[in-house]
Amino acid sequence: MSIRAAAAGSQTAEAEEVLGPAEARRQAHQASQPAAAGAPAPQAWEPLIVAFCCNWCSYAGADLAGTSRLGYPPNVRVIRVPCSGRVNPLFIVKAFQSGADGVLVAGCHPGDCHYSTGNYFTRRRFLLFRRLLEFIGVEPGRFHARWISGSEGPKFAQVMTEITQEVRRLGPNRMLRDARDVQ
Amino acid sequence: MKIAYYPGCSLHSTGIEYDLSGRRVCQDLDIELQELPDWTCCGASSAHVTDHVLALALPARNLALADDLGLDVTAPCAACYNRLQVTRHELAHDPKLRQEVEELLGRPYTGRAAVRSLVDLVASVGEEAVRQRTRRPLRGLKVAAYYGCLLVRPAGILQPDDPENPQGLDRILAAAGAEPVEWPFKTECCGASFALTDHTEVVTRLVAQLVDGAQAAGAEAIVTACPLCHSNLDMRQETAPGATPLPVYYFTELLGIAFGHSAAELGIGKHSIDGTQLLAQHGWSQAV
Amino acid sequence: MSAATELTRAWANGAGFVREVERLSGQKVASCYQCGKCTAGCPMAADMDVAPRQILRFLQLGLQEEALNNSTIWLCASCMTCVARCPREVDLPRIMDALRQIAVRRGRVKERRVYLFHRLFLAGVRRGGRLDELRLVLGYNLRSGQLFKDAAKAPALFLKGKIRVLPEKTSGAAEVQQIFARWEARKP
Amino acid sequence: MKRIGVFICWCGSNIAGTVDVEKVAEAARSMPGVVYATDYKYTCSEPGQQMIKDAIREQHLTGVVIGSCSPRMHEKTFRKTVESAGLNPYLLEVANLREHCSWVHPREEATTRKAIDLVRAAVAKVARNHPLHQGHIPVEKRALVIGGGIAGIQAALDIAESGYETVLVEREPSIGGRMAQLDKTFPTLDCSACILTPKMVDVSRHDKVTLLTYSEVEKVEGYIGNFTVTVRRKAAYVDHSKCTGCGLCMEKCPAKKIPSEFEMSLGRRTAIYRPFPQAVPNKPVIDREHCLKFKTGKCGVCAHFCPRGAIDYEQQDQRVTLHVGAIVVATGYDLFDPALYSEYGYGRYPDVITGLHFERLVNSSGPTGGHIVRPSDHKEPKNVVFIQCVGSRDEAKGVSYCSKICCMYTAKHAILLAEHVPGAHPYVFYMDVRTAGKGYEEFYKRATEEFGATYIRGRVSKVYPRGDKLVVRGEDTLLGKPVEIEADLVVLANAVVARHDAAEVARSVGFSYDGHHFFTEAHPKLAPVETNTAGVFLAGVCQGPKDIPETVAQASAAAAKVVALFSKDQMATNPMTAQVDPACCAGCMLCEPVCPYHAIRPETIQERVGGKAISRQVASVNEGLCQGCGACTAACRTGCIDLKGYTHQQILAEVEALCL
Amino acid sequence: MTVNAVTEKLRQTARDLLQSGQVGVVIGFEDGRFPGQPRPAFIRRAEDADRLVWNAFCGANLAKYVLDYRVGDGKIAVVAKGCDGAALARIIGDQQFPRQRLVVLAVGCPGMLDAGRVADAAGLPDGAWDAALAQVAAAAEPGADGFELNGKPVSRSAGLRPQCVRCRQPNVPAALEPDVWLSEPAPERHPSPDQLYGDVAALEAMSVEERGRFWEEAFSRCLRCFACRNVCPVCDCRECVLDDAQTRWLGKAVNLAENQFFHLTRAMHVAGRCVGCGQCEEACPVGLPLTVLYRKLSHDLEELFGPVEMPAPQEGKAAAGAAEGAAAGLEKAEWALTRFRLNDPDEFD
Repeated sequence: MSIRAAAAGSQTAEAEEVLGPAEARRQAHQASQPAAAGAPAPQAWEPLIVAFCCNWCSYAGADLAGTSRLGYPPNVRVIRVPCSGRVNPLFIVKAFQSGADGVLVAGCHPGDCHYSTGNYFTRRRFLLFRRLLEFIGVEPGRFHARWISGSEGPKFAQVMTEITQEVRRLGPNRMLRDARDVQ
Repeated sequence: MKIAYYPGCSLHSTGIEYDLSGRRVCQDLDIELQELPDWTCCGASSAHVTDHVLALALPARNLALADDLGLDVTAPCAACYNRLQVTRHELAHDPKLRQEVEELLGRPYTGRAAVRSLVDLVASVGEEAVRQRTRRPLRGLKVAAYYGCLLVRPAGILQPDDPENPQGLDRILAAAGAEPVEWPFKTECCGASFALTDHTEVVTRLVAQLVDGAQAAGAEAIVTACPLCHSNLDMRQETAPGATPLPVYYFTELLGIAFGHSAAELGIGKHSIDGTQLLAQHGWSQAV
Repeated sequence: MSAATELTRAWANGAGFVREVERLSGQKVASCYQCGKCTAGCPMAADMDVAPRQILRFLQLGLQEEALNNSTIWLCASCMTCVARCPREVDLPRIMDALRQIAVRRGRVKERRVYLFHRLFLAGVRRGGRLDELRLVLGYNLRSGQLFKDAAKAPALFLKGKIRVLPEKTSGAAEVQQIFARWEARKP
Repeated sequence: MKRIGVFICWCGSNIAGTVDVEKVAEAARSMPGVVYATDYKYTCSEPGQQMIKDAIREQHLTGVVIGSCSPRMHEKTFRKTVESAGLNPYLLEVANLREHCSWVHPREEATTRKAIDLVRAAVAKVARNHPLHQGHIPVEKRALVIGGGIAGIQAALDIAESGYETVLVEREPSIGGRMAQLDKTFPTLDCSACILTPKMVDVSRHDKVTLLTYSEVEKVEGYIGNFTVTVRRKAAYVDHSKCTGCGLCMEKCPAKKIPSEFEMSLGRRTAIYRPFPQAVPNKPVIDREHCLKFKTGKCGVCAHFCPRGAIDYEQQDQRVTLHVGAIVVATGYDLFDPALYSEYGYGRYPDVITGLHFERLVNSSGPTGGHIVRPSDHKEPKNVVFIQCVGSRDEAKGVSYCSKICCMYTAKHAILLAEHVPGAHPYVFYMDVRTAGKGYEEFYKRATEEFGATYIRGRVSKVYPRGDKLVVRGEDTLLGKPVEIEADLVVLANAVVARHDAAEVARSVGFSYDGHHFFTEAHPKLAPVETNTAGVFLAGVCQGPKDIPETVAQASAAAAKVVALFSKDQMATNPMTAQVDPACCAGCMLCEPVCPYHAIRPETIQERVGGKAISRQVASVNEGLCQGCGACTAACRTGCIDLKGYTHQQILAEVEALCL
Repeated sequence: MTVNAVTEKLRQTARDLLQSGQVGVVIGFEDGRFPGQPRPAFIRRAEDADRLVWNAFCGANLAKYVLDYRVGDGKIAVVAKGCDGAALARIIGDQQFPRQRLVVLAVGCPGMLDAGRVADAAGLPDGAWDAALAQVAAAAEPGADGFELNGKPVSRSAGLRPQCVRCRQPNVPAALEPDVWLSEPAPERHPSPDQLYGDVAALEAMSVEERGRFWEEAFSRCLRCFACRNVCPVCDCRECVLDDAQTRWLGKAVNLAENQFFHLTRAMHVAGRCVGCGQCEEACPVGLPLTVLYRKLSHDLEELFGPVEMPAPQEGKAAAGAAEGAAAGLEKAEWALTRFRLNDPDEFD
């Protein structure tokens, strides 16, 4: 309790030193909620979205969004993987555990996989995994899988915008998180 | 310039304004018209409906008359022009047909005389000549230049600048100061060949399409170069109660006005739909 | 009995007829690939009983009865829109002309009034060398049983000097009569 | 100790206009392992690259991170840069600060923060990079071509002409394939045999080509550059090394009434036979099933008459093992069985035939000497109805696709009919006339205008006999009326379908096929002759319906791919491949089915357990086949198979660095 | 004490197998310290065969023990109920033990009893368990629907282990083609959807927050003793990803997040592979409802991608030798997550 109080009442930089930036952000958000109205308002919480993008379609789609200057919120961080089939569900758990508020897996449209069949396995694996996450209490809006081709720059920007909005609405993720106080 | 003149039957009756205004305008542009002596009917569509050779022989006789004069020939009526030009083309390309036609005619046919429409003839004098001859530019007059079928088709024989969107008539009218509008029905059929039969409902529909199109494009009047189109558009416009019909002019009538003639001189008073009122609004009724 | 049209018989019966149409019109009916652009642009198509495209289809299959017994060939205004736009350069109005001529020859005129008009027109030309529009209209209205069609318009036309009471005279008339006579003489 | 250098590119104002590049470089300096960080206006420029090289040498860098444009843009450039400074090219990571950051976000603090995060992730990743090296695998410069139709012949000739040994395997007694059965070819009406036969002879005489006819590929093992192929040479019961092809045996053979497969059963052959007179090799084989010697033990006429003693009833199938570096699959097609359309009466009415029957009927060396006659009474047909799309474009009874060649060969048949039979009238029922090809539309036009073919748009509903005629009932949809035709002969354009055993071939060679059993190209646009198995290429209709010019073009394309492969003694492999840790791998092989390249196979390793030497199974990746997709890594529960360049550790480090 | 018929046949078979040297060991059950709690037995000598017993308390899954014999060439015999058989099939499919080295001694299983539940149902006083349970244990299949104990009728279902209530496979899978049947195959079992998934559905009916609280509460109790993994017969990897010190997937700290990572990993790894033997829950010292998680995934996999098929027995194998034929089919066993269909459902766009 004392650490939290100290963090809420001090500069964010100091809080980061003690808690790490992700946790500091989360607590800052909590502090800004009505329940903690008494505390001085620190820096507003911003959602963090981690997106695993396959090199051939979705990463290229993100590049196209860039070359087309199609803006989307800066909350999204892309990790490049050769194929969405490379993405182990444990990476997603790890991302939530490390502080991500939302996670996206993006690959080529079924049938268009650069490696022929990778995304068919992706589809099965994450259809199941999404249900598992929801079953253990992760809100449905936090984990997404999308098919974004290399020519779908606008779709990439739109999906990023939508997901950021949705996660912002849900607030900071507390499920699966490290270093959190459980009542 | 001197040229043989083939008025055709219509210009001696329902298209008399075209004859009047055409002669007047030609005179103004220093075109000397010499009417073919003893010209006879070209047979129009009734002939080619009946027989191909007969349909060629009737115009060929008139071409032969021009040959005799040693002059090219102009036909203001688009239908006559079309028959003459098509006949000349076919006879030039088919010696056997030409022989058959000569047998029917009982006179030789050389094909020397070239055929020109009146629009073409005026255009050949030049837009500049029209501009110079214009005493009162038709400034602010929005017109829909209507070519109909027979001035442009068959394109392979008549060789218009663009069979789907011709410009000759537009240019002449623009040279006289008018504002031709861009509209999509310049060469759509008005159905004139059925104007006198009992298929008038078809004709009414086709005329309505043209008039609506011209009005939608902002035109105040339709301008034609064919007596059949003219009488059809002039007589078969059905207007809703209270609406004013669109006046229909021969292009020679408007040129005549621009050149300073009076409406009466040009026969504009003979239209079914009053053509004088619009001119009067612009103050162009009287001669200058 | 089957309601279907048997095509080999149709062709056996109709091949000569098709060849005659091709000779009269100078067109090859096989050129048409039935795209329908002619019908799409035809100003009269809405009032025809079969589409202009179908006339060619009848001819391709040798169906002479269908090709002759329709209003379409009579309603063709010879506006040449179809010719201008045909991708296969088929001169459909020439084919219509040929079909009308054959229909007349066989006494199979479906649109008798249209034909009447053309006959009166040519009769007028034959008689006077030039067309007398008043006589044509009066004659047509009389013979087609619509005596007072457009009668309301006549006085105005008359007053405006558009209708001549007496037919024009031309010395070319005799020559035209000879043309008609020679033409008639060479008809089979 | 890691010594990482970070270079933040301004990209002019493209990055620097939005991201505070100095602040990013400053932040990078405090990231773990970073010993050097700077920013520069154009990192990809000559001086920019020089700066990186200098820093690598001066700072003794062990890893480089460049924050710049997308790695899809300049990763290769920068790899070369670091390599030229003596660093392994794979000790480089690119943080995408332009396409993923400065170009899509406004100039604000959050954008610079994101740029710092992206650089941090790249630093975390590069700290876990290992030097990677391209592998090299030797290439056996000999090609195998499966199928001796025009596709296989062309591919074999092209490869052989480039100087490489080629083995052409054909399962029939002669090469030539479908094209040998055709009379004329559209749209030029060249005689098919006249253009094919010289090629058949060329390929058989080529000193680089080994022709194995009457042979089938049984097994293919190995991988690109190193295939081992087992071919079964079927016993011909004729010693072809002795046989001169004089043909006396066939003349004397008493079993003469066997329906000829080549002639579509319209002609007859003997039990010792060659499929057609121009066969290559022009030597007979004995058809055991019909041979009296084999059936009854009596006869032996051929052996008796053979002047060379070439007949050998004791001959056995032989197995030949080939080592090849590349395979061209050109196994051709079958034709849809039109008997499935019971309403057309094929099989019930002898005068309902297929297009291929018509080819034989019109061919001057065919069973009728080129006279088109009805199979039933040998009368010349006048009214002939051609029905297109028999099987094609019909999901109820046939196949969903368009067979592509039928429109054109039917137009050809109409022309040939009109040419051969005076007064004949071809009628063609069609759905659409598809004439996409040079000179094709014009050819179709000739069929209608010059040769009087009547085309009727509509599918035929039924064919039934009336007297000695066949009544064909359909609708002329242009007329909008039902029509019928009393035909003398009905010719069905039956669909092109995959070989009945196509799936087996695909499985034995190891590549995929589609729902119709046509072989699947590696990419429909950009790799149309490759398969997803490296070193295996496709030519001709086995990949999908196509006509002769397309087939020949594809065959030459496949040959070009083979020749390109053979132009190097060794093949460089992609170093970013999957890798198994055999100590950890349990050998469950669940990674095997997810690999699209069949790059994972079980391998037996020796291991010491408790002082005892044991052998056990583990998964093993063939680096020559692996394309680095990483699907296997996610299928492996133990995490014992990893992807070099995108390891578990690297990705987890990136995740953690981004979420810091 | 009388010996039931199954035990009789088991002992005889074991004796024969060991005496003839066909197998080096027979894995079965022997009496434990307490009646109603038999323990796994590893019989290596023919003279020890009489230690083997079979009774209604032999619920433990024996399949995992075969993994201890991975090294070596000799055959081993295993007594197999339905769930042991399913686990063996999975182990063979994962190529962790060849079918050829197994002699499968199949027993039809009507569901195994839990000593505590039986005692409760019969109202046995604490001190009186042993004799009473010994009496129940003596019969291989005590009464179809129930038996009498302590003078009270006890219904069979009241004493069944919870995983046996849910059981759908009382006999070894046909593809395993057992070498010996020690009893008649047990009749098919068709648990109701509620018995199968009632607890799963109850959780699904909760709000996502409530579910989150439920699982957080559960996982926060986890001691990370790994007992669930260690007893799980389908956890057949040589090295567990959770022990990978180099990649460090699972952190060392025992906290909720790492506990969740542990259990989600296990859930994904047994998804569609779990045979429902319930060993994990029995082994868990803090009573985590682990099979709820696994059954949720099995259910969803089936719903999404269709039933997980067991390979069919190979045709015409009998003459050629049962083991080879069966192995050929079994070893092609695939995992729902390493296969796909083109027309799989697609909820992503």
